[in-house]
Amino acid sequence: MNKVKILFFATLRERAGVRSVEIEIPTGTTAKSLKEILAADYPNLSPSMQSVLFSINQEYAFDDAVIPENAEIALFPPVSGG
Amino acid sequence: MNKVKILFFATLRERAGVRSVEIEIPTGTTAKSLKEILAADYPNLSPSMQSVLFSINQEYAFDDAVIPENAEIALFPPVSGG
Amino acid sequence: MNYPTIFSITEDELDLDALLAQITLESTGAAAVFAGMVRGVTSRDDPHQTVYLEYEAYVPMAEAKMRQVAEEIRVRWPTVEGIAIVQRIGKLYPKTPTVLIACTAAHRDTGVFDAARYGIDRLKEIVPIWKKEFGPNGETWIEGDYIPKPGE
Amino acid sequence: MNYPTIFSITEDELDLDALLAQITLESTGAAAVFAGMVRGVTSRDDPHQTVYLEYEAYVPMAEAKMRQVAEEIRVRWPTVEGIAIVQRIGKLYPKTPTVLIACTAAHRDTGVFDAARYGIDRLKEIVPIWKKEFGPNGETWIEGDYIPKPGE
Repeated sequence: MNKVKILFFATLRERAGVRSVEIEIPTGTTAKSLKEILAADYPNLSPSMQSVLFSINQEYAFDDAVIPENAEIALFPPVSGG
Repeated sequence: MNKVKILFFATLRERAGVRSVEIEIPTGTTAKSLKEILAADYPNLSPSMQSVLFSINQEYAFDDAVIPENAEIALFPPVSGG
Repeated sequence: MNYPTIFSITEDELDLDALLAQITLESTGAAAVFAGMVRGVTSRDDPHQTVYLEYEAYVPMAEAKMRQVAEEIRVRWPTVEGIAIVQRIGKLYPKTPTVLIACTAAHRDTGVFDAARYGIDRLKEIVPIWKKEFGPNGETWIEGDYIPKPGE
Repeated sequence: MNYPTIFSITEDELDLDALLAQITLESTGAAAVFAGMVRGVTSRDDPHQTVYLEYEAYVPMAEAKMRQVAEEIRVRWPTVEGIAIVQRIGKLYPKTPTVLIACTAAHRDTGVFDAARYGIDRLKEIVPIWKKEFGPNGETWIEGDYIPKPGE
């Protein structure tokens, strides 16, 4: 198993109801699978899941990325700084 | 006669040796004639006279402009602000 | 030559004069700066009023992406010397400067204006910062529409 | 709508934050600023060093021409709201900001960058200001090469 930290920002944070959580996932889990796990754990997230951005260790990551050991994951909506 | 104030800036000021002077010129004098009068009064100005800029009452003026009564005239090189 | 690159997320008031001084070198004669401010009144698209904005950021990733934006600027405009990218976060009221992008170069005809423009455009695409708008009739998250591609 | 237009010749230190505040309105979300600084080292064209520059201006005409530059900006970019044009004169050393041109607008895609660029280009053409350069080997007047046309 692989223990990872998940951070939520903006709408995702509000929908999840938490800023961060640590969970254990099977070794070899992809970003796509992790999003499915989180959608099951936090049903309120689902409206945001289609356009959600996903980062692994502070780099943008895409569906087939494999989550490395002890990764810091973040989920957030398209950015709106400035 | 028309009494006018002449201001010199930058290289023109250094060559004239004065910042400003008041002179009397015939009514109806043009910018071109006034430059000739000044070139005669201040022979050191002549190297600058070809590219000199000329203003009447704080607006750029050209050779055939007639100098109005009590005008404020300025002579200066192309500008280099910034 | 080691040119200054400044990037930060801050809760403090932005200081444009100090920032410009940090990216001014003996060799730089020109700076182009973009500043973004909170609008109290928006007329275009969906006209509305804003009481304040609340900004949040994923700070370490945001600073890493700001560094990346600066590197992209250096690749595109090699004549740019100093670069500063600063975003203020927290609760910010109308007329308050929220973001500064500044680029310096020897001369003004070297692309500094385009470089600053590119910097703010890219910040709004890839730097993880979000704002929630508080208006007279409630609050709304403002979301962008850019989806980063692999390698961004 | 009466938009702010600021133009001045000053011997005081330039204050970019204060200037930006003066042209920031409830409706403005974007500012493009050009700042010019004294270069200590120039590499392009005639490479040389500068100890300091001494600026002088024909103040009332310079301020009138700055106002004209602002009016030209408003004609070309009607979306620009605030405009500030400030030139510092006197003895100015390398790295010191000497000139600021700032334009504000609702959004950044309204021409503010082009407007600021136009502002500094025009200032260097028609605003009566001159500088003398003091270098390690003596002093030289810097002269422009633009000859204003009737109506300018």
